[in-house]
Amino acid sequence: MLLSDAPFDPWAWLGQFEKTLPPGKAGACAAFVGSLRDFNDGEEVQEMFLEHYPGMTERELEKLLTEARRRWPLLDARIVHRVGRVQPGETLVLAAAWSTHRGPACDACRFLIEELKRRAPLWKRESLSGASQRWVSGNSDGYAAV
Amino acid sequence: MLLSDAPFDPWAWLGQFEKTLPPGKAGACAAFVGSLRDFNDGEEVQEMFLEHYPGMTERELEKLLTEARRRWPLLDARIVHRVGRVQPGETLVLAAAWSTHRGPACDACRFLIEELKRRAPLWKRESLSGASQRWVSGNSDGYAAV
Amino acid sequence: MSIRVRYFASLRETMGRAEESLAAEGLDTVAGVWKAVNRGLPMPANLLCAVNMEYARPETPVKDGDEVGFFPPVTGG
Amino acid sequence: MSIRVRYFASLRETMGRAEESLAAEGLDTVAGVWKAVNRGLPMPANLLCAVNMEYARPETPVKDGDEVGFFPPVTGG
Repeated sequence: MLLSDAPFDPWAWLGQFEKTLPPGKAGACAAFVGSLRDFNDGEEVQEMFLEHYPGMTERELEKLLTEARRRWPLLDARIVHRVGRVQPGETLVLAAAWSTHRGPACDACRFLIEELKRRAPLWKRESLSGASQRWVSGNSDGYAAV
Repeated sequence: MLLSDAPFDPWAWLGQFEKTLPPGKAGACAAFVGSLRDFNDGEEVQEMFLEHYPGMTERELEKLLTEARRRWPLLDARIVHRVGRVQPGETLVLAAAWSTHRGPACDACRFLIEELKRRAPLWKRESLSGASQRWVSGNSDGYAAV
Repeated sequence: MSIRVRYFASLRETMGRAEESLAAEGLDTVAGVWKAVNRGLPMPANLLCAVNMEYARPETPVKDGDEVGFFPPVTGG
Repeated sequence: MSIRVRYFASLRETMGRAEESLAAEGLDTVAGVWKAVNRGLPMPANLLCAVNMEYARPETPVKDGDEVGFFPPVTGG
């Protein structure tokens, strides 16, 4: 689990991270990357501020990873989430799961992103054109609803 | 759709490919990477040969991508598959889907990998220790069974 | 000692402050803490809360030295 | 003209050849092509087939100039 207040390249991060896994063991990796769009609900988004609860956010993300590792036979699972000011096109979140087979990898990755959206204390505020701002509402009903 | 007879780095490929997409439009990317394990069904795998049906394999993979784009609102979808001789640890397949939202991206990516395994004319032959070889059997019941 | 109360996101803006400290006397639950800083009003139904950085409920007990967080539905990911 | 018949993977090894060419006379379906190269035996139930690189069935018609492919269940991905 990592919170990053600077932009990061999710694909470069995955490439680097995989070098730390034992080669030839993980037959499957499923990854999800969420990025900031430059439009939302019909409005142009100029910037986003991602607020979090320092301490609790990390704890909740670690809990999700622990739960995923308990629920599926994973070789590893990771989450990287941006916090602070984010520009359109930048990565907001990366979730990834490695397993021997594709089923657990895909299911665990989906679990991580759905439950992260349901549980992790993070809040998005969009800066729209004309200096107006709005807090984003609505998120996910969790993995059970998928 | 791309068939590669040389090793490729799936994360570097995704990073490069995303540069060709319009920035700030795809809020979600789901990716699956399958790699050759150095063990299977209790046996050590020393090498794999991936046979395909030149012409038909490409056609079937393109059909899968067309079907995914028709079924979900995707910004793009790609498949890269290795053919020929593959060493343990190397990537066998990459499937990825980009969309505005995570639901279509995740569902389409899962569809691509499951249906690829069910339909694409590709066959794996494992080289085990002691110069013995075996054709892999069994694969996927398709996306509908997930 | 006392109870540290923290607010996040739109609630932080509505409250006009990110945190405050309350004397713990007479406060036994999360809902009680909320009432103490909101002129006796009950907690809104969709408001989330945490005690010592663990998700809690209005009836979760609080004690001297605890940290209580209040925040709107989360929107990360 | 004639019909080009191709074999893949374990079937290619079993047949001992990757492809062959058959005179089209008397061949009207995929199953007929199979019988013509296998001493009249029916197609195994789990064998897959294609005509001109499109998935086909034993009863799919074939004609002069077609390519017919036979192969075991696929195992890519």
